[in-house]
Amino acid sequence: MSLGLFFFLAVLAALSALGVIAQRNPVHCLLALAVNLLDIGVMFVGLGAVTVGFLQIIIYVGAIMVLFLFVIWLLNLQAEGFSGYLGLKLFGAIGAAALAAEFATLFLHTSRISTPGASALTQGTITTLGRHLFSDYLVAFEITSLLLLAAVVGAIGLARRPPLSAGLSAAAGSDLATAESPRQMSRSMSVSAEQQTTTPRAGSA
Amino acid sequence: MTHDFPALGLILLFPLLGVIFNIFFGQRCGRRVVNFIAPAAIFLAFAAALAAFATLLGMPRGAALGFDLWPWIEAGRFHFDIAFRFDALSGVMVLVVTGVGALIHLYSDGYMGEDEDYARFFAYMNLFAFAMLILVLANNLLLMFVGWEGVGLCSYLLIAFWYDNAEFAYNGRKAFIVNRVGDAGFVLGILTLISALASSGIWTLTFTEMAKHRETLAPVATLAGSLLFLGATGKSAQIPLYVWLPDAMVGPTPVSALIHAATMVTAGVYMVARLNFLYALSSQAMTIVATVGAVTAIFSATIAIVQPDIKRVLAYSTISQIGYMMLGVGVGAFASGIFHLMTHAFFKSLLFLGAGSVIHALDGEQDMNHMGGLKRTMPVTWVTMLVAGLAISGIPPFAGFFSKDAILASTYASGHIWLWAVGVVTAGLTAFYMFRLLFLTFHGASRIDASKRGHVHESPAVMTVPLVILALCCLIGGWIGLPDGILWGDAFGRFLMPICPTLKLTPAATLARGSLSPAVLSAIAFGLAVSGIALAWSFYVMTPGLPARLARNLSPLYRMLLRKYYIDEIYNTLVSRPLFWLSQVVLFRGVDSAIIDGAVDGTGLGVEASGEGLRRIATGNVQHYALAYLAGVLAIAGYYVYLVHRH
Amino acid sequence: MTPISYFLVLSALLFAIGVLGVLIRRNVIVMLMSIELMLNAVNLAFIALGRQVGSIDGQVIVFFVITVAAAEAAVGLGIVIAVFRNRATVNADELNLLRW
Amino acid sequence: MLIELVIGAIKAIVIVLLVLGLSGVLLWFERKGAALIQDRIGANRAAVFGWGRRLGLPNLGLVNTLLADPLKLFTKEDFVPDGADHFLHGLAPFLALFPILIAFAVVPVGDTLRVAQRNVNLQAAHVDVAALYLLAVIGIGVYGLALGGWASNNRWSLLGGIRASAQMISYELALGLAFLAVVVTYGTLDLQEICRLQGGVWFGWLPRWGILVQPVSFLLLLTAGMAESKRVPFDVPEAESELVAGYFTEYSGGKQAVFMITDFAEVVLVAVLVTLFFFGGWQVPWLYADGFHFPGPHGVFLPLPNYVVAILQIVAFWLKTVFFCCFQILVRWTLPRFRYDQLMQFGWKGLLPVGVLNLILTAFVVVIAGAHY
Repeated sequence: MSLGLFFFLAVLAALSALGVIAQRNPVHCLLALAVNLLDIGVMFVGLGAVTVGFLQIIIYVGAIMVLFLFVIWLLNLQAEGFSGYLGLKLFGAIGAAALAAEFATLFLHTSRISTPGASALTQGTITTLGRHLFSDYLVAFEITSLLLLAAVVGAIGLARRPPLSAGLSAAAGSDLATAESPRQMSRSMSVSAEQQTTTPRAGSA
Repeated sequence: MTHDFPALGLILLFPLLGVIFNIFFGQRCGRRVVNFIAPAAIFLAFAAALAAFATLLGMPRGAALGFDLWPWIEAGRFHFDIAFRFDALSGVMVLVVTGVGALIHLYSDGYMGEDEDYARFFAYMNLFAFAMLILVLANNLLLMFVGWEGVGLCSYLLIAFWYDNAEFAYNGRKAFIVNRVGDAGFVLGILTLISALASSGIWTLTFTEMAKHRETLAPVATLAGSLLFLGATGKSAQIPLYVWLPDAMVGPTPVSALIHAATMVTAGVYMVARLNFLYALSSQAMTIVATVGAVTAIFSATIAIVQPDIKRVLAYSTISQIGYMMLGVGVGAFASGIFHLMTHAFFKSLLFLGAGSVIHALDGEQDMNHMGGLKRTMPVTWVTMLVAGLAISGIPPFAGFFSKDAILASTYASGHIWLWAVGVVTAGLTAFYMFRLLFLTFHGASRIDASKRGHVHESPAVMTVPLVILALCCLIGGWIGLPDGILWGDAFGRFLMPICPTLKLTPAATLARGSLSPAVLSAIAFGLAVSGIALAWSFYVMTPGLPARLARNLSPLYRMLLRKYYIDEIYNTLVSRPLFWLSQVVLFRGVDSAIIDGAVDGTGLGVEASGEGLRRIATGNVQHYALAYLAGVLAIAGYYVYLVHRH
Repeated sequence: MTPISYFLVLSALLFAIGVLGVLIRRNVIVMLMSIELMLNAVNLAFIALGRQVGSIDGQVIVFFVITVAAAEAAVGLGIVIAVFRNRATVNADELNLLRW
Repeated sequence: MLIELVIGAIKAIVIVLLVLGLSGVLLWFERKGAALIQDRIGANRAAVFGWGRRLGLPNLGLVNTLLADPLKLFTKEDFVPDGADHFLHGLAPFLALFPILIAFAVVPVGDTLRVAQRNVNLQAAHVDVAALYLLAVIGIGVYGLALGGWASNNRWSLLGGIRASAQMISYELALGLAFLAVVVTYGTLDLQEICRLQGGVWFGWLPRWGILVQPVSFLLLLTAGMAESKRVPFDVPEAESELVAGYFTEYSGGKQAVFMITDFAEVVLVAVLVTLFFFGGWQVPWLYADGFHFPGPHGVFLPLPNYVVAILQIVAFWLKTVFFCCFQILVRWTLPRFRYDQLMQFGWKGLLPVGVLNLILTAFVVVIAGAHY
């Protein structure tokens, strides 16, 4: 990958990453993240990992991000303010900066990384990838399938709407803010979720 | 030398099957089945033992039968098997245990058959037989210890058999605790032997193997012998640990006969005889054994003189007789000790069973002051007990004469003149208190309570048959060990000689041997015994008022004897009270409450307090946790940055 | 050609931005996004280092990371929905039931 | 180096223009086709100063659809609703169109063409995992619709956007399975290679087109592709009777035109994929690199120069593509719309299991046969 292309992609990646954490509206954050992931996927392709690059785009951008989008809509998330603990932000910023600095120092000064190695460019054709995946990493691969199955079951179990129980109508009118127990709250939530229509309130609102 | 003989397993198997049956099916199958199964198990074991014994007799002297069941412990280089050895010594013991045991089981059918908990009783009895057989058949010290503990457990269980009586349960605990003291010594003895042997690269406790390493054992012989003998004093009720045995008489009378007279309490004697190679290495240990035995013999005989309770008299008599056995093995006459063990098993179990018969007839009455004149109503019991009394008193040709005489002769021959004197006096005392017992019970006027007088009766056949058989044994059982030179001489001693040879202890023995001939020695003992009987006759038959007068005139002495030299009180004051005090004040209030509880509570309080303080960190905000996490990552990464920059 | 260390530095930068996002954003979903950002940065490092040492293993690992990220996102979002249903909020600093 | 760039740019521009042009033509075809099926004349009024009528030509409505409509659309007010997200509202149509257009970058429209000692691959970009690339860009296509629907600040729009994204994600699975079956069959992800493999004949006369070995996959791809393009009977995201116009309810003027072009570009993309995977792509029956080899007992051979072969291939490719575009439009006016739950059931419980079974069967056969296509 040429240096110019790298810097273009790198700046784009950094900007979009900052966009993820700096924008008020979650949808905008998500868009920035999608851009970032695409950008990194392109970088993978540029680094020779063509298959993984496209997989990254298909899975991350095409599936996971859409899932996020769904959830944002489902929860009708609005733009949020940046209130909260100032100390946390301060320490977070300092810590993150220190982390970046430390990692950058490590990467730049560790001789085995920073010096261009022998770099036998066995590039990632899908054949070699598949060959490794289904021989050396076969067990891990199979376990991954189990993990995905478990994740599917778990996600369905978690997000499943609890069955509407009797005596719901009593709780239906109660305000969420005055609900005392989480269970009570969940009851009124599940009702009001029925009633409310998801309406986007964009950043200008 | 050792011949494989798997049928040895049968000797153990039958009682074990009896235990299993009685525990799991006994109460369900009913009395008749249990009353048949339990003695049958022991009779079968006796038959197997007889077969083994016959095989042994057919083999050359000193041979042994062996049976390796399976490996037991394999720890490092240590290797113990569940393995059994049937030689002359253990053969005699097995025959005594199973033979006398079988008769007592049979007797128990009559004595205990009507008890509510018959299945439990017979399960315990069979279990006792099983444990005792393991004890005597074991071919190594560790397996022997298993049996040793097993019989201790059964003893405890059977003493406290009627556990709903608080005093009985207390006496059971007493027996158990006193035995623990002795067993601690036994364990220490075993460990001493192990450490001595292992440091020389000998990784076994098998008797025959140990016997080959005398030079290794010699340095620790005194220590190990004394410690093991401490265990024997506990199990065999010798000074200072005899105190549990008289109290153990609260158990059912067959138990007293089997465990606390015939078999278990003689385990210490058997152990000393079994380890004769060890004791032979240390004259100090031998002296301790002999002295303790002699002192115990005369000490408990004096107590027995005045006790009113028929079973207590027999209990002290047992202690005294075991003292004789200890004296015998202590002076190196192992065969004589075992011989006396065997004859004692006959006459003492007979005495107990007879006493049981009397108690049974008198509906639980044990005080001899409320007996008398029973010889007409209970002729079989009277005759058989008379035989036993003659035997224990050492009247020829009854069994006790030969065995007691052999011990006294050996003692005299070994040069312990004082011990011999003690033994002879004890023989006189024995004759006195034994005939006191007989006269008070069977002769004179009846002092039986009016309420019980009506149904005094001779016991049923199932109880009298064992009495008769045992009486026959008392009569002729001693003839296998006649003094040298008469008929076949000391066949028993010759039979046992390869296993436990008689020791020639001191040069003084040769000096002493010349002074008095064996015949004279026998005559002295016999004379004392006869005079004891005569004294008893004059005291309790001719002039029944004399003892009471004497008691009044010699009140302090009488009371001291009646109160058993205040030993229980002394123990109470010297041992129990300080122990209780130590436990209550120092250990409980001081150590447990203050230190241990304090540490535990303090730990809890400390954790609680620190948690109270630290929980402020748990804000519940995941970002705070993440920040802490980041700090950790920063530290680790920082360390690597430091490493990178140092190079 | 771009030196590998440039990619790694970019990766470090993206990772730090992801960390920052997790630390300063109150919205749980945005925090999850920031985690994806971090995973992504790690992926970049894997690919770059795999190229550096001429090994396919980096790509295989990234393959697994992507899979795990998918599972994590599914479960994470399921939890967010369940929490929202009970608490009517996705603000991290309001979800402090585990507070002392 | 530079010449390569120039050639690449030319190829890219040409194919994009071709697609856009074809989209316009399809708009006309759709209108006239609808009229045909509904037994009416259709667009027939607009004319450029009446020239055509003066020349006695029948008014085919070409002016209406190709000139007047775009002109109208691109001159209308660009209306953004109150409360809408201006940035995303403006971005969304192009976010929708862009991935579809770049998908054509890997479509081979012909074999190599020799121009001035240079072999020109008639494919804008040669990517050896082109099938993955296609899946990736189709997946990105969701964002335009979803964000457009969300950014409009309109409930119909949002519902349309949600429906669109849910539908696309659902049918992407069936699409991917159809792709996989094809990929397993041919043993490559390279579209050019897939086309080449479909050259030649079986039994001496039967062209080796993929439809003969993967009929199930063909049906899957066609169905799922039509669902991906959100056309009738899968047009629930823009169901006018339910949601006004779905995600582009609040769009007007040029931005709506872009959405429409996207729609037709997707139709073209589906047609292209079907052509590539199952109907030989640019293959002309019995045409080889050196000319025609007709089947038959005497094996007539008609030698042709390279450029003629290339032109024939390009023409054949586009003819096939247009055929499948027309087929899709005919389907549109033939079938009624699915209900939303039927749509989801059809996708998850119909196409997906069939696709999985087909893939397993294909893999099985490939392993048994021990060889690729």
